[in-house]
Amino acid sequence: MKKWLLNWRLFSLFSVIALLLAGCGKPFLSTLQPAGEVADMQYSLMLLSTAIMVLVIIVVTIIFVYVVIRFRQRKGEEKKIPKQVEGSHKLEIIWTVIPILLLIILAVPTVSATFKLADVKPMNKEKRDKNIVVVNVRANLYWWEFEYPDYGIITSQDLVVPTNERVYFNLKASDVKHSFWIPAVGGKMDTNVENKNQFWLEFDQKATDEAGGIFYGKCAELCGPSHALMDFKVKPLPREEFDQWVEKMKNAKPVVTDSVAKEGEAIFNKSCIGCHAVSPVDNRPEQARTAPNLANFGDRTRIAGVLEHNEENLKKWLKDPDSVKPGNKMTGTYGNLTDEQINALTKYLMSLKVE
Amino acid sequence: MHVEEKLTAETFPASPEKATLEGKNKFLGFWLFLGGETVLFASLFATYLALRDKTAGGPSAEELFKMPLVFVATMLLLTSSLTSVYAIYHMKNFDFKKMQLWFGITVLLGAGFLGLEIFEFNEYVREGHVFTKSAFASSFYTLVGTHGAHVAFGLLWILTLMIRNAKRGLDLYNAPKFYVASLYWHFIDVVWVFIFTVVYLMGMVG
Amino acid sequence: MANQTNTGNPNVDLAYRRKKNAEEMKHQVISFILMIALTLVAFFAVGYDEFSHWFSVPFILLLAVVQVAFQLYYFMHMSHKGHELPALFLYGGVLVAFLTVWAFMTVVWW
Amino acid sequence: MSTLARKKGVGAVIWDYLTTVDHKKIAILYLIAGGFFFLIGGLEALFIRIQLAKPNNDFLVGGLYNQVLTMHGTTMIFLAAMPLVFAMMNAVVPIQIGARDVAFPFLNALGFWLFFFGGVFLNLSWFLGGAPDAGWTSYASLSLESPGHGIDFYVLGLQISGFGTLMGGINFLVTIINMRAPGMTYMRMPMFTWATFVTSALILFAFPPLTVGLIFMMMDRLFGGNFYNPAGGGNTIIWEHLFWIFGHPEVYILVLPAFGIFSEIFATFSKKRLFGYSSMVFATVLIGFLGFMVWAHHMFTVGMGPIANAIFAVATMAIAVPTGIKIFNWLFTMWGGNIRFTTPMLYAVAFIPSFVMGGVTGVMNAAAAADYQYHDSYFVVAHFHYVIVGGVVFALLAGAHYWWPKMFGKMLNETLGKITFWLFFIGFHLTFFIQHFLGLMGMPRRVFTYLPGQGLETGNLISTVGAFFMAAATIVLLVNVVITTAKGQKAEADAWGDGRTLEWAVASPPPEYNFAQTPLVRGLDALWIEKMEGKKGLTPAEPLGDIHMPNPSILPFIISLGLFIAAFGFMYHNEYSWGLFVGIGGLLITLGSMFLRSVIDDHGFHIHKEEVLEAEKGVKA
Repeated sequence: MKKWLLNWRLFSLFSVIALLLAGCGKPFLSTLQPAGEVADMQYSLMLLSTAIMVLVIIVVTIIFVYVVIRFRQRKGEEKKIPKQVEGSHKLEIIWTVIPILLLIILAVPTVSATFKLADVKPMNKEKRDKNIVVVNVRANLYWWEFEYPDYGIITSQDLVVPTNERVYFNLKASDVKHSFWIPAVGGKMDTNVENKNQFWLEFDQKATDEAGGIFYGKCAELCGPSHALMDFKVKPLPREEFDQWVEKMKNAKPVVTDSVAKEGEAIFNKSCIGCHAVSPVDNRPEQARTAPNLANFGDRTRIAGVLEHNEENLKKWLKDPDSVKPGNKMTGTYGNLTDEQINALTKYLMSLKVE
Repeated sequence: MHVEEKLTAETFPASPEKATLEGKNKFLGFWLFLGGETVLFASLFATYLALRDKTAGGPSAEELFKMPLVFVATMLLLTSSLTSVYAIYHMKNFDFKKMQLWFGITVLLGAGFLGLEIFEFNEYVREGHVFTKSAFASSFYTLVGTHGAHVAFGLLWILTLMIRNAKRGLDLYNAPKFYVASLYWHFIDVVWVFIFTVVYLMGMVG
Repeated sequence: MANQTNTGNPNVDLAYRRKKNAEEMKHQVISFILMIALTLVAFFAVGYDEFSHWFSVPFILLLAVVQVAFQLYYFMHMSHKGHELPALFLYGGVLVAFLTVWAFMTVVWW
Repeated sequence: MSTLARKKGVGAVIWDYLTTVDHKKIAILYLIAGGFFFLIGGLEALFIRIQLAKPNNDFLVGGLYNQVLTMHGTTMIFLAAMPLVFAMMNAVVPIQIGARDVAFPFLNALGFWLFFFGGVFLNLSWFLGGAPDAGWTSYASLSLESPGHGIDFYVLGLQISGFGTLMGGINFLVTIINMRAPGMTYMRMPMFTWATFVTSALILFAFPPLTVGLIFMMMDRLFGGNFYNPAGGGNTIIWEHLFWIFGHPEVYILVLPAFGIFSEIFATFSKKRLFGYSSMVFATVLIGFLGFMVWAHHMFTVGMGPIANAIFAVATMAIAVPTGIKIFNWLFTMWGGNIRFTTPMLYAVAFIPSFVMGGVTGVMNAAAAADYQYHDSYFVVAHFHYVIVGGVVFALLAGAHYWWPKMFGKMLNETLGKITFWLFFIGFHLTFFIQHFLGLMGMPRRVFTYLPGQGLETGNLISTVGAFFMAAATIVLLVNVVITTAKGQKAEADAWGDGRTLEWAVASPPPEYNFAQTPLVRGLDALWIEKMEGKKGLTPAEPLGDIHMPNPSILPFIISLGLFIAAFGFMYHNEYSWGLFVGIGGLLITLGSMFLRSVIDDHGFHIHKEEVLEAEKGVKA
């Protein structure tokens, strides 16, 4: 019996220590450090449900521990036959009614929050307010495209949004199903193949600053070998800066001065331009946009969504994409490149900047 | 009562299908199976209803369906349901010959139905309504085809029973088998009632 | 045995049973005729252009349900004794079936 | 014909098991096959945890990881948990209701062989070009895109084993309805029998949608269908609905028998009758019923809209009520009892806090708006492992220890049993508790790796350590089985001394006819009543006589083999010309065997009164 208790204590101690070590996760990723209206709403629902559930656990544990200690068989009692109790209506009613009440307490805010989070009326196309930012998210095998239909610009991998206002999203996938999730900012929604989903998020300025100006986004639906590597980044900006960014994007054109980069541009225009665009204004239909838009490649924080943003990694990625992202669609679309060609391409790509 | 005992009209029980434990088990087990089949067909119906407008450029239900053909097929199958009731009626009266006769008519009517269905499918295929054409085509052929497969299986089953027992007559070993086969046949009819209503008739009114 | 022997005289019982079976058979023929009639009405309702489909679709569905009830209760004897559990499980199946169809009609909309 | 106490060669034993229709031998077959797949699934789990032990690990990368992850889930649910549940049901339920066999012994054998061949087929994918890689849920867009034959193995293998399960379900329903001994009313049935009853009903209604979903996927992948292909007007959400209309009840198909097993164990080792028996029955039925109303809570983020989400959220929460009733009833069964901490009881006791954890996170998941955060994150992984391992696996381990003496006639070693328990218990919580927090900290489900610097390292390492504890526990269990088989202590009829239900009244292992005389049941806990009245055995309901037994048959094996061959044929028919012939040939083998079964009369045989007397004497001596 003592062994039992000891193990329990050790176990709980261990889990508490583990928790302390892990903290509440990183502010740019964790749902436990909500960074916007949606995440806040979900976080408070989590707290409420956790509180109710901890209450249940405590009640069960108290009875449990008491029963297990008090009614264990003692020496010399092996033959004792306890009273055969049939049941108790009073008790049974108690533990039917109380859970029902607890669930009602949980159900009401759940339903209300569910409807609030689904309120996408303001993005209605005909009556849309001019100031409302709408982003079309298109998920592809291991990369994300963000199209701003009202501004006519496209970016990939990096989502830029204004802070402290609701941003509305159209979500869809172009190959298999994915799921769009920015844990710190709000719950996910699937990007389906055959329809468009809609929802909204709000990015809090203060929380953005605390997270270092960037949030991590994830794909949350198994989509193939590189599902784990299908990350994207979110850069929330104050409204003014966001407007400036939009202006810059509208007029952005690649400016190549360096001679090596010029070589790279030549290679790019031969082997890559068929899929990748280098201008944020890409008027091709979405079926033709089969690869990420690289207009602001030089400004990004990650290569291929996962590697640190430096030339070395870019070279590695260009040389053998499959070693970075197994199953990606770029592998085998261009011939073998010499080291020189890769150097040139790297220079060129790194020079693609908007900001 | 031993299952192979030779019985007379007098000693034959009123509910021969449930007179032995084996019979009772078969009877109940088969009804439960029909409960499961209900869900199976419901899934097929549900999918058909969700996909019936997705013709992907192929012919639509309204352009396609041959109602006179469906009407004749329906009449054949409905009648075969009645003839199998007659067969069981004669089984309960311990009249083996008449039972065989009515089951024989049932099989003929069922074969007629199946023949019409094959003819119908053939017509549709000629009009470009092939299985791989669209979601509508896939779900249509799967739903109606699954029913058709049930009819075919039912025919083989009843035929096997008739031939196997032709020489030995009725006893408590085979009576439950005949009874259960007739239940199956009625169930096929039940499913068809929904198919002609939901697929064909609703297909004509949209 | 489920022989329902009442008199102890097998011949009398047999005669009684035959009569009962014949009577039941008569009911079944009547229900068959009704089923055929319902089918005709259903085909007619669809063929007749005056009815809007808001009327004809629920109407033919209702006819189908009535017809299936005839099949179940007359042809398959579901009202007879010993059919309580079959009925329970069949209606269990019908419930799941209904839920499935309902879900596919409402939640799968694109 | 009696096979009692007869020494046989290895070949004869194998033939005996290939042809057996005896529910007790089929139980052993299920236990061995299920146990084998459990080891495979466990090994796969271990591989997953090794890969995730540190960030950017390269032990299992990309597609291969997805195959292991898919097979882990599929194997554990369909090929380990379900058959092990069936092993318990087969070993116990017919005896618990005082029957000599199940209603359809032939179908029982057929069910096993279908499951077995389906499972073997699925696992052969490892050697024939790669396993399925779209997760055990195999969502349509990904599974249609998946190259190679992995998903075809999934589709065909699960169809074959699914038929087996459906047959098992119908068989147990009929057995419980029709074969109960005199006096065994519905409200006197042991809880495990009740759980089997409701579970079987769920199987009956849940497996057809899965079958249909799989047929559609087979059509799409192998025959050019358009059910899930948006280009042809298809819709991938249909697969999700069909899968979850099956998949949610499936959870209860697994967990209700677990509840049943624990109900038996709590009562036995507290020496008390189950507290609130009628409310337990009611709760079981209610859980089964509600289990069909809530499937879409797996799809909150699909975009069904707020109305559907709200309805399914509230319906899901409602299930917590009957489950709560059960938890408290178990606690109060122990209350005032005389609790003996045997190995099965340790599992039962540990089950309560573990399962409550899984249950409450279930309610948290039901809160739709918050679930947008939990969905497809490690929080969900933690939740369902708490339910399935903390509920089902604990129950299977408990049941195996509890009924081992009944099935094999020998007691498992208690010391080793307790070591297994502690290792497994600690390992389980170590592995999965932390995963709740990993999920909340932003770790999506089914990722083969994670990057350093995202705060996920410690949690994953702890989780991996826990997995090794569970592996160690499994090894101890295997050692225990080997030692017991070699030189275990012989078990008595009432092996634990506190048996309450009918299975403890017959010899361990039971004779092939179970009861020499069908017993008369006089109340709940039939054996306990007799024991309290000081009687040695049961009150018989019939005089001693010849016992009718079904004949063994090889046909179930051949029918299943035919489908196994057919599956290969159809899978390869697009690439090889022989495919279609093999497919049709396999189907012909199956249909031919069914035809033989139909036309060859099988009246079984009788064990004569004298033989029964002889055998019973042997037991008593």
